[in-house]
Amino acid sequence: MIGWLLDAASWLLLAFGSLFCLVGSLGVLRFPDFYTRCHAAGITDTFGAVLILAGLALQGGFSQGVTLKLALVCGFLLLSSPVASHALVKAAHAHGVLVPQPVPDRVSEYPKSETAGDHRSQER
Amino acid sequence: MFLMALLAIGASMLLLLTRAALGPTVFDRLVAVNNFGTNTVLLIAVSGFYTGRPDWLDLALVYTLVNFTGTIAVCRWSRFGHLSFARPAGTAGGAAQDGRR
Amino acid sequence: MWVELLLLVLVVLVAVVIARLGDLFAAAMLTGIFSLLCAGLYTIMDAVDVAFTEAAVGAGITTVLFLGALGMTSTAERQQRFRWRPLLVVVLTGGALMWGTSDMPAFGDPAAPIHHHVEPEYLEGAASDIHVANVVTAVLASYRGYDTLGEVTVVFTAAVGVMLLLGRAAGGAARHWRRGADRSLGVSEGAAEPGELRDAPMLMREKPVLRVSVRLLIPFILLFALYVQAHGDFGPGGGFQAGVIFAAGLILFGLIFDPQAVARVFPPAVAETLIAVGVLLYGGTGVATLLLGGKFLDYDEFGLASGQHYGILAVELGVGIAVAATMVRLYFAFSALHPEDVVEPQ
Amino acid sequence: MSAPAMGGHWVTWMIVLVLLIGLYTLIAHDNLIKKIMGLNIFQSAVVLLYVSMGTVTGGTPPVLLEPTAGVTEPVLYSNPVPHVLMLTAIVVGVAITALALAIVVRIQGAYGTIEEDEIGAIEMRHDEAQSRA
Repeated sequence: MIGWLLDAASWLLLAFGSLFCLVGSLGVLRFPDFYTRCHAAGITDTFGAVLILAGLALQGGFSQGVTLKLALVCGFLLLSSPVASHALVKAAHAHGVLVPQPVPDRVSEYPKSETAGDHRSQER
Repeated sequence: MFLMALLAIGASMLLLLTRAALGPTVFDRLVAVNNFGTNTVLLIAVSGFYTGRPDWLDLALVYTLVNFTGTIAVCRWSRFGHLSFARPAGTAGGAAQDGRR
Repeated sequence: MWVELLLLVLVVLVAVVIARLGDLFAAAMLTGIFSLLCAGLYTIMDAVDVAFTEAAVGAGITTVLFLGALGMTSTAERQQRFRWRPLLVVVLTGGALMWGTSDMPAFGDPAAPIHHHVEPEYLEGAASDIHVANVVTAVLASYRGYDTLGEVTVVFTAAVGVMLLLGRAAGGAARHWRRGADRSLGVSEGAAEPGELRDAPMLMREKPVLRVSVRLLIPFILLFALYVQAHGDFGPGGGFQAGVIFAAGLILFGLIFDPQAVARVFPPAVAETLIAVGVLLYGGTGVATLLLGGKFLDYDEFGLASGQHYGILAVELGVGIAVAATMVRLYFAFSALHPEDVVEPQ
Repeated sequence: MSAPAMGGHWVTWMIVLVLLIGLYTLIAHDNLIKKIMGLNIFQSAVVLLYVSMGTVTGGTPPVLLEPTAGVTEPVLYSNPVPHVLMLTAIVVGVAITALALAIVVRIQGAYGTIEEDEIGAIEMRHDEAQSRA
């Protein structure tokens, strides 16, 4: 019974983790400018990774150091990916990658051309 | 189930690769590359369970660390244009060009 | 099977993108992706040790080396026009390879001849003679110890070559290196001119987030490298991987702080010495077995019970030291750090 | 249809495709650093080929399992020999990449360019000037 519950929970976590990974990547591909893409990338780094690793931990049982290593991977990911994003955004900002202004309320109001490099040429 | 997770991760890799190929700025590519690394970590972790021997998580650990190193290296490079040592603010530049010696 | 297929398609796509990108900086970043994908494939194909090495080498060290070289040359590739003669050569090669490989045993066929020549001996011997669980380590350090000695020597030679080309002997060449003024980051004309930053160029070591988190990470990376070094007998790991991971930790330190900061804890001269020490430790183990009256690199001379363990330990340590020192020295060379640039902190 | 039904060689042929892309980059591009990237792709394809030959369907990585009680059937391991060869080849490959990049850096110092045809033109002019003198 308990084994069955653990299995179901881990499948659920894995499914949601995979879903979040897909959503995050879709955001990185489809969002209109650099900073929103960073935001989407954060979904994979946090929700996607943690849910998938948690699902695996339930599968691995609590033996043989598998769970410990999964926790280590999770910890390193949670430490390193925000720091990497931080460095990345700082570097981009220093190089003049700007947020398009003004930011529309609704997606439908976004300009049709949707790359970060383009917004400045539209201003001209 | 593991297979489904693997395929989902693979599909997200494909999406990220498209972004990395399209750009337009280097930083857009770098977001995609960094996220690609996270996805690879997850792929390795899941594939260990998929093949039935989940003792290779050391690998996923290495990926996390190395991916971080790579991202930091690219950030530093985009800052200074080289990997050499930087002068304090105001005297930006590297070691190589000013003929110290 | 489907996972392999998906990853292989991705590998092909990344290769095409790398080949077509005119911006070498972006292409260098994508080589990182390429190697991560390859490492994923190696894991799926059961080659965990290979994946381990590729992960440590490919995404970290290779990217750093390419970036270092790009900083000293230029990042823009001139527009490449299409050429039909190379394409013809490639198509002919491809045809020959496809024709040739169609006679090969199918992928994953357990009856393939490759699995019936020396492999069964190795698998049995690793358990009964060498008492090492990781057969790859057993073959690498014991059965084919000669090969590995050769490989370590090749790494040593390459390090010497790079030192001669970019080191002290290169003399004044360093002064003419470009400083990456033509950085093409793809940011369309905005606030920043190429090579000029919008805000004051704040150094990475002045950013608290980076400084603190990296200080937190680096001890773990170095410790992890030692774990990988020691764990090679029981699972994926060993000298090659551990050396690269150790070097990656130091390189991360150098990226956030300066190459000089690494040079203060690990001076170039020490790195140069350690490369030789590592190779000598490997060769010396072989000489020791000779002096004990056995054959070259026959570890049974160290005692029948656990002689193989001692031998593999010594040899792997030599590999680890040589590889780590080589990688750090290469990093110094490609960040234009010369031994005389090292200054003591005031 | 399962993937192996495609003749069993599809993995090899995909790897050959990667190898060919690397080869084309290596011989068709003028930029020396791009050439080295092509060389890297080529090398990875070779490693992939070797590793794919060592794979056994239903096999497990060649790290011996503890014998479990009650199981008498031998465990099927993948072939460790290609792994050993390729493990060292990767480290040697990065050393070769470093050496090649160092040579490219010196070429940049000597000629001011890393495009092969421009270097050729400079050499040609140099030779002509020497033969005139």
